[in-house]
Amino acid sequence: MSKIQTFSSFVKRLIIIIVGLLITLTLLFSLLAYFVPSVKELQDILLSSFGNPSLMLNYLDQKGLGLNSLFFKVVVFPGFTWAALIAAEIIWFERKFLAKMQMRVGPLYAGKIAGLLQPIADVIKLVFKEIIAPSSSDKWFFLSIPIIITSIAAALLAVLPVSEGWIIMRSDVSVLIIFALVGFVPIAVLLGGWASNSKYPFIGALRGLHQMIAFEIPMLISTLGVVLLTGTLDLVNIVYAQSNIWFILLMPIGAFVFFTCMIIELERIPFDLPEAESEIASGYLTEYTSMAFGNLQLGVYIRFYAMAGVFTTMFLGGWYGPQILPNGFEIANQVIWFTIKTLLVMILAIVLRGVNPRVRIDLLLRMGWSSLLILSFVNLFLVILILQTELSQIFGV
Amino acid sequence: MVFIIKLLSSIISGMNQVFKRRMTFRYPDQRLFIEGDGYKYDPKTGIGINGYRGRHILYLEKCTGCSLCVMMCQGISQAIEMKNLPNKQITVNKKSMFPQIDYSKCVYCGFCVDACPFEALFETNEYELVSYDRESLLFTPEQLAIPPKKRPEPTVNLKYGDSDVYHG
Amino acid sequence: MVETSNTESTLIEREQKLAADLKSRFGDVLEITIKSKRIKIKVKSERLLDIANYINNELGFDHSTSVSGVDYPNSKEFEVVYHLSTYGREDFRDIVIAFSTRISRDEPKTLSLINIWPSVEYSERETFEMFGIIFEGHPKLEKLLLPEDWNDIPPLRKDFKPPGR
Amino acid sequence: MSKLSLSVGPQHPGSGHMRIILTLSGDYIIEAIPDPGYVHRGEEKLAEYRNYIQNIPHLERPVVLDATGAIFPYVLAVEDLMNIIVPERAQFIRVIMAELNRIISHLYYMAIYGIFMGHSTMFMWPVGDREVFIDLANTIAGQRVTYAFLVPGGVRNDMPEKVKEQADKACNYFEKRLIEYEHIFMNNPLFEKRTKGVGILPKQDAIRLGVVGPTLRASGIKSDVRKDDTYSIYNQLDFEIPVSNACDSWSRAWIHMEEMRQSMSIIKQCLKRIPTGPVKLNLKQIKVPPGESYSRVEAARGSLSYYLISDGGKVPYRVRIMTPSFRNLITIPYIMKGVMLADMPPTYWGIDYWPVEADR
Repeated sequence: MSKIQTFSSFVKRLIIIIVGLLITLTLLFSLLAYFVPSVKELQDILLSSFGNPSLMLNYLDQKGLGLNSLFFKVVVFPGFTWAALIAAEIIWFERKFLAKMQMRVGPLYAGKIAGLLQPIADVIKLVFKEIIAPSSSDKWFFLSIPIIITSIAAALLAVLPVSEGWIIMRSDVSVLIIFALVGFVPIAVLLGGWASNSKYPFIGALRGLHQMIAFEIPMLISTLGVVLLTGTLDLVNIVYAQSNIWFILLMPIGAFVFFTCMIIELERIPFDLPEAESEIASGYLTEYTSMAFGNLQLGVYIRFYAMAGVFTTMFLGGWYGPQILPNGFEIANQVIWFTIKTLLVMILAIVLRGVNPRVRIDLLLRMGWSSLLILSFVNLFLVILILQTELSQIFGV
Repeated sequence: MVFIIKLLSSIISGMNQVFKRRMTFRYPDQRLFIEGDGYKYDPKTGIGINGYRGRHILYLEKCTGCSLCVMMCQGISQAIEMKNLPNKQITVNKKSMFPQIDYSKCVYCGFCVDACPFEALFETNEYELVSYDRESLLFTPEQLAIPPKKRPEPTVNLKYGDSDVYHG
Repeated sequence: MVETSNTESTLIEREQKLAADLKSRFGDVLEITIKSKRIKIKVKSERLLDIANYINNELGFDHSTSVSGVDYPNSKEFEVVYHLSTYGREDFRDIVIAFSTRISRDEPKTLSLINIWPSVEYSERETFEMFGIIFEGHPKLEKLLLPEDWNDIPPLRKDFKPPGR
Repeated sequence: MSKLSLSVGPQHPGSGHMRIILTLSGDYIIEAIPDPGYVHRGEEKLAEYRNYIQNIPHLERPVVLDATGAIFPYVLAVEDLMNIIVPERAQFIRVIMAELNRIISHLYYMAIYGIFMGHSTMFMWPVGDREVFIDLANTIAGQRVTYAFLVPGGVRNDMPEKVKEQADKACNYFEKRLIEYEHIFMNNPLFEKRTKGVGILPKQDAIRLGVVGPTLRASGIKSDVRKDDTYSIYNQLDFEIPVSNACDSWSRAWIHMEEMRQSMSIIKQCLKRIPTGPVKLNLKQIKVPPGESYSRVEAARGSLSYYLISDGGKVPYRVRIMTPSFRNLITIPYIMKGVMLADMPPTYWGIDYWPVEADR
């Protein structure tokens, strides 16, 4: 086989592989169809419903894979694909937005309009790179970290109420579930830093641990404010409680504390000490290459979307919003409002990234343990004040 | 409280920049316009004439082959050597020796132009000298004699808006 | 003997006063030439330290800008030149004293003035590795810029020919 | 507390081509030993084998960001030895180019300071605005960064007419930008928290160690070679020297910002008062009589001085270059003591240390 010299020969090789795969699979599949009955039945459905897709849909319904089945919710709509798509486009938007703020152009050539397909181009590039686990590192732990971090991020989506109907798992302790999952991430970061067994990732991992442990407490107390106000731990009920007033108006301090802690949890620029390039050469991510690194980035950005979603459900009134679409589409209207608010929260975090330098670890911890903690207690006091006096009737909570 | 005010002021100044025009221009489609036609030197008054110092241009009929430019460049980057062009018969240049410039070494300081007493060697504002191998960067006297072709059309230069700068 | 350069003789009465003051104190060992804003003092090497102390404390030249070695192979000598300037004294800020001593070329040894002017630490180390002049009393006289495995003679000496010359 | 020896190597994102050997206890630096020399080229030896004109391109190379500042003292030293007076217009053009170069170098300083703090916008803005002044220098000197524009006897070519209004536009634009820099960077609360009171160099240490440039003026000593040891036409121009007694990294950055404002006002003054006339003496042949001369100039990073000895021949006998970064190198062990590892890059870059210039 000739060596790949130019880009065109690479694309040619790619197409040959894909076409080859398709042909072999269809051959194999049609062979299979003659022996396995259910597959044969599926093949008839395929041939007969070639005309109208509705036949296919209700076949899937029978099989439990239909539009409102759990499989569809987990895999497609409010679940992983939807979050991965948003995460990919947020990466594109962040690079384009920061570029515009910095007088430059940002991604341009991938995808005809303004580099829209840049994230997909990155994924393709990463997929073809070689995964290198350093020889001195503990190989299996090292390679399991990206999977762990991405799965934690995806698990967070389970309890996120995108709209009234569209929620994967409605449980009455969903706030606890979220904080249980968020608690896993520092352990995975430490494992990652420790497994790559080299000086800089280890310092990065220790810093990550310090940072994340220090900021769960103010975050918990600010959510305590919300839970006290609504009396439930179920995110959907919290959203119902905000039908006539959003909690951000009731407790701005709690929202500010939660937003800051969220950015610290996600290690965004003002607080991205674990991967501070100029000091410790991108901390615990240093040793990861190709799809391991790609997976980690995907996990980071899905967690970013999930935490922004939690912030909107708790403080910005989830899916409530004026009716834009004609009244036949309430559910779609709710989904649109939820997504707009989440994207706004993410854009604010991106603006903060463009505007601030990095904070030093002791300033971060001092700020966390002293100012944020006190602010969250003040917020708690205000919430109790609202509850006990007749203010709660006024706000209709 | 001062912390919040200062943070807001830096956010506002960051957001202002989002609505201004970009500084970068897309090089292969747009090219930077440089006016004038390069740096020249007038040996009589000993003063150079302002211009961009890019690729050299050699007027073969004026060059006497005195290799003063070679001696000057010897101490800087040894980029110029003399080359014999047998088919070129110039009255002033009996041995028909002409300078050839190796642009993988040249630092574009323009002292060879200052050293030439016969106004045979000037510089043009041609700056696009890229090649895949070093040999093609060695410009023979004939190549140096060809004046650079006009720059393809979409040329941009620095323009000043009221509070932003862009290449338009 | 004080020679003054011919052109701006009117401008330099400050320098002349300084030179006269130095002459009166260390008359015999000094040889001073003056230019506007520049004084060159050649010193015989044995009274080096107390002249340097005098310049630093009384005249107020509190830091050294550079230490340079100069190689004179035909007269078999090295010259070590300390350039001194001042921040403390506003009126002398534009004067630079070049304080130089001559040492023999075969065994180049001189006293390090690091205790008087700490700012000469790296300059002296550089002059040591470039010329081979040993500064006695320098706490850490090692190579500064040259690579560790430099086994040739000190490069800035005149008899070191760079490759290709 | 166990000691960890960490070498911030020649190829580390937090330092240039120079190594600093740090001994840490926990996160605090106890001792920092600089180890320069990775990009030493032996400029002083090269200068002894080239004549006075051929020396100009390569003597500019180490101080690549401030090429006019690098070659200005060399040209002054040669003219001092040859006892020639440069025409008035050439002096003005030299000062304009020197001040332009100061702004270009300070902008690069602010950019790298920003990226060392993790502030990517503060990297892009100065680098973008630097293009404005590089374009201005390009119209004057014909080259973007390394100009080889100053020669013994004057300046190589005259300044075209359109530079006047282009410079006015550039300066008006840039004054507005400096205010934006202050909002997003200098007065950014997180930046202040990280740099105020970090990397302290007290006043007596600054004098004792012979520090130069903005680092000296940030430690409370109002000394600038343009005012103290005036050369060229700086005595005819009026400008102040920013000083701050805070002695910390923040004030070093603040001094760079103020100096950019002063440089712009100098450029405006020069453009208003520039006379007409020749820009270069017609020296057929550079003949330097034997003798020695020491000249210094306030380059962008501090006082840069040349000690030139000539024995009357075509090539200089000895050229001693003393660059500001080499003079500031001695402060690294002092200001890094007690600083945290995370603050090592800003303090290292605060003294505007350029490894190529220090190694020569």
